[in-house]
Amino acid sequence: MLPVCPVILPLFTAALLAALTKLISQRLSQAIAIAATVATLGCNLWLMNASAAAPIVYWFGNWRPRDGIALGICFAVDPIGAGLAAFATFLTLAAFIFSAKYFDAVGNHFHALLLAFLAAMCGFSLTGDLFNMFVFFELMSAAAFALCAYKTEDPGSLQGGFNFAVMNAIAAYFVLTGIALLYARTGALNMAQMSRVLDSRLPDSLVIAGFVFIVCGYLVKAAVVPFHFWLADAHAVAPTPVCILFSGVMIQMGLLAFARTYFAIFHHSFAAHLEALTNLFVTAGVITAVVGSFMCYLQRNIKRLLAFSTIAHLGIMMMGISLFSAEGLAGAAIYTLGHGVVKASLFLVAGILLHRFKTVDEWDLYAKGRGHPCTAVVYFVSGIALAGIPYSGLASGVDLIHAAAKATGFDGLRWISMGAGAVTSAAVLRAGVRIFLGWGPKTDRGAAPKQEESPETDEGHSHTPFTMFLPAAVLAAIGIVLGLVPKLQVAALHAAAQFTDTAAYASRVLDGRILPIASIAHAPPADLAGGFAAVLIAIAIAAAHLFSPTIRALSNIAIKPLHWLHKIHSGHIGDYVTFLTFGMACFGLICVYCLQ
Amino acid sequence: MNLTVFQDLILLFVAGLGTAVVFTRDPTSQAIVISFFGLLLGVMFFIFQAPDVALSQIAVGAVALPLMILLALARVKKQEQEK
Amino acid sequence: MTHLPYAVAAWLFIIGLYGVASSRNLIHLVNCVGIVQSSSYVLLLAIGYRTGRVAPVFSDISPKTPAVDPIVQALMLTDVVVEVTVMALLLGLAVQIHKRHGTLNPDRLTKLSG
Amino acid sequence: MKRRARKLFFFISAVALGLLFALAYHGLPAIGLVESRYGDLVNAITVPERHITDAVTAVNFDVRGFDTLGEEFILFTSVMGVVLLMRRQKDEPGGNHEDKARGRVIPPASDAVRVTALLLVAPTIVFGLYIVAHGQVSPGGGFQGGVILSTASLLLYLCASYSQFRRAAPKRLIEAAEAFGATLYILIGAGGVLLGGLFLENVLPLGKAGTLASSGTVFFINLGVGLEVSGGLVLVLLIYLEELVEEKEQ
Repeated sequence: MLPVCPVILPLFTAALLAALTKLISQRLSQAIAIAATVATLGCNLWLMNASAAAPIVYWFGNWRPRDGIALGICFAVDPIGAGLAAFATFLTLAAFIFSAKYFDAVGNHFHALLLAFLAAMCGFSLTGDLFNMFVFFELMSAAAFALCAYKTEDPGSLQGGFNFAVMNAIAAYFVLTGIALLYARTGALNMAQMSRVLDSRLPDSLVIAGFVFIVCGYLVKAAVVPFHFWLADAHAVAPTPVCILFSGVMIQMGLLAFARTYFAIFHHSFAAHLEALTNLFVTAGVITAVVGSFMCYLQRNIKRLLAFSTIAHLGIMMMGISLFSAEGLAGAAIYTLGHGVVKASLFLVAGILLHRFKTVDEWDLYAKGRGHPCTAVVYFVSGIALAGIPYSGLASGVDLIHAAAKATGFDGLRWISMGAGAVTSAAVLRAGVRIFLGWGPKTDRGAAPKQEESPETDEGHSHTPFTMFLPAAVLAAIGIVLGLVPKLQVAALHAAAQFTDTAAYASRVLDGRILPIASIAHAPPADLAGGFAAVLIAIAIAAAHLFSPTIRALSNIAIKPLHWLHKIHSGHIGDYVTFLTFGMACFGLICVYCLQ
Repeated sequence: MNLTVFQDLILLFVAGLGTAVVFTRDPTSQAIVISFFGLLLGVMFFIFQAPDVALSQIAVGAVALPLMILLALARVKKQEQEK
Repeated sequence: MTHLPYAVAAWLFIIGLYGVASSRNLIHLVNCVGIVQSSSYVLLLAIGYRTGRVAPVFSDISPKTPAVDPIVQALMLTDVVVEVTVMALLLGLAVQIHKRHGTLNPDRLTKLSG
Repeated sequence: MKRRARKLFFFISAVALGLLFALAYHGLPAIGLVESRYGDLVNAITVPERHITDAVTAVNFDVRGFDTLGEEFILFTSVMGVVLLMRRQKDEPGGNHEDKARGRVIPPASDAVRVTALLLVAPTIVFGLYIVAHGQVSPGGGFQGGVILSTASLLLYLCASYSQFRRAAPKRLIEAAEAFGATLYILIGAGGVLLGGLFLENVLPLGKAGTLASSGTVFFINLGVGLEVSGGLVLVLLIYLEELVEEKEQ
């Protein structure tokens, strides 16, 4: 029963809250929601622990496989999937606590929707069936669309929600097309069974196209360039508690799905062309990191700045996964945790500022944060952690990614990830210095136009409720010391070894047998010099920007040629869909060319 | 008529009507075209031996969906008048 | 014409995308998303169909009669429900956008550039 | 991008995407020749093992019942989303229109339409219920029947006024009914666990094939889904109608 709890417990509570919406007070509804979230968190942690040796397989309706044909739908729980589900639950808990006093009139519907969102994320990361994954993808989207456009009085919010909804709806049809193509070849929907059928012959264009359709669909969710346009719109306008889920874990779900489909289905079938695939997807990761950092630095709306920094860091995770090794995957997993808590904490600080001053514009907030040392400390701690300071979760993850990159011959990735970390951190620090210290010039030339953000609460408040500050502080604290957790890297390596072993997964799901897994269980040494260097670079960039007019002028000239990059983020849904079509076709044709 | 020919014909109709939906730029007439498109899809499902899907497609695609579109348009129109 | 249904599916997908990319009206745009969706119906239907077999309903015929694939039909049913829900949400968003922006033309929505 | 540029860029991309589709379909067997052992296996076992004479229903509500659970909650969540999106903001005029609409009975349609609609209400409801209940026997089931049932409420709207419609279909009650329909699925699934099986296991005794009671839990799941779908759709239509009709009633 336990493997299904992370899905049905929140769903049941959501339905219950919706049924009782007018009968119970908001406080009670919130208490119920938080209780359900805590229980779900417990289930997920238990699952993560219990599946350490081998995946836990749960066949719904007791429809077990017959003659190697999977009849029913199964959950195949492994530590990485369960871990991400647990992390999603944890962030949902933070969102609930933060929103307790945040919205002046948060309806019970908000709680129910957030719970449905949580259930979808859990189901998405635990399932072993490709179509079932699509179903949870859609459930996640349906909840996310509504949550994103929650502030219906805000025009930007509606437009962001609309762009997000259209892009994700089309992405879902990409996935469905891919599933249909693979079903035509394999006659299966269970991922383990698919991999067995595909192993028996070399991949032809049908299988490759199926792979590309599914993967590109998930990469839209993961906001990899050129599918990333919706993200900044959606994150900049969604209510803060929702932002931390979007940025901290929802898009990482897209990456998990990418890794899951690759390792559970295609790993053996594509083995001969691994190098070409790695090249392609690592390149996508690099481009994502570079574009994300660049755009991040140009923003003056803090939420939008954070959204682009999420894209940059997502590129780093993408690189880790695209190395298609256990080490890289383990690194991406830890990076996800480290980035998630830090980014959530930053978004919560942005929410606190919005609550207090009714704006998240860097220039308008100039020096307004002077009297708020506690908030400032949380903000700067998170900002420095974002650069990957040693012993933070990001550093711990990025060390593994570097080790994996070195083993595969991608030494250069080290500089890309360091640079992306430093630039995004510098952007965050620059804004922080202006807001909390009031140093440097008040405005820049050549920055992004101002974007109005309507306040989420009725009027500016004179104090910040403790329930808003607490989650931000806790998350920042976790972020800065996550790397100190003993054996974190070893556990992640072990989990990743399990995740990447296609044969063992199939055997466990279809035959119920546990195969031994070859695990590399030694963590790489911590890269202290690299971590501190990234932080110093970040501080140097921010300082140079704020205190040296010459450098400001020079950098303005330097980025002029890249103005078009800024311009294509137009907010126009037609442009976005055109880029989506372009990206899909490019990925597809390159894949078919490389793999045949 | 041969069944395969019939199937091919209805597929071509579906493609044609789908194109018509896209090129009908006025949403109100588009809702009507969509209603026919939904109905045609339903008929196609019947011919391709999928009665369950046909039933729900006709109920959803030919009735519920166009209705929703028309209602949305009516609301938009009303909002326009209020301005 | 052995591959016609697949061609129709591809055509609907691309023409639907074209409609979305070139639309001047958000409600028209949402309807085009529906066309992209219907492409997946056609593809699934074609994959589940077996020449010469009957519908998978055995109330009046012997359960041993060869029938077409019921799995994809179940997937299509899910797909139909998903379509109506996504469309309901998108239309709702479009109506609200009109209320707040006063226009349905995506060219005039300039709130989020940069 | 400018419109022309976008169209050109899209055209190039679309040609490439078309090429990808062509490459994909190159490997597909001709229509009618795709093979699936999975589908054949399900066709073979649905009558002997589940006494369900409609294999699609067997897949939807038994073999792959968990998908349907998710799907039902997609509907549920979207309806909740529409409620949330369309809610009236504090800064909007109008406020509580239930009071405004009350007592004003202005028919929106001509007498002939109203009488026809009235005559159709009962048969529609009966037909909808029939489809909901016979999912395991013949084409149909909770989804199809639910949609048909929701159209009955529309007929009711045609033959009465909005205020009568609202009274016949009070929003709060429908919301509760819809949520109840959604929970029913989970409760039935959990019932499988209580009776010693796995989640969603069909633990009830099977009856004679071809009858209503033939297939254990499938019948009850269908009822829940029917309730959820019809409730959800009526709710969506009500919300879309809300502001429109207010004007007419005044």
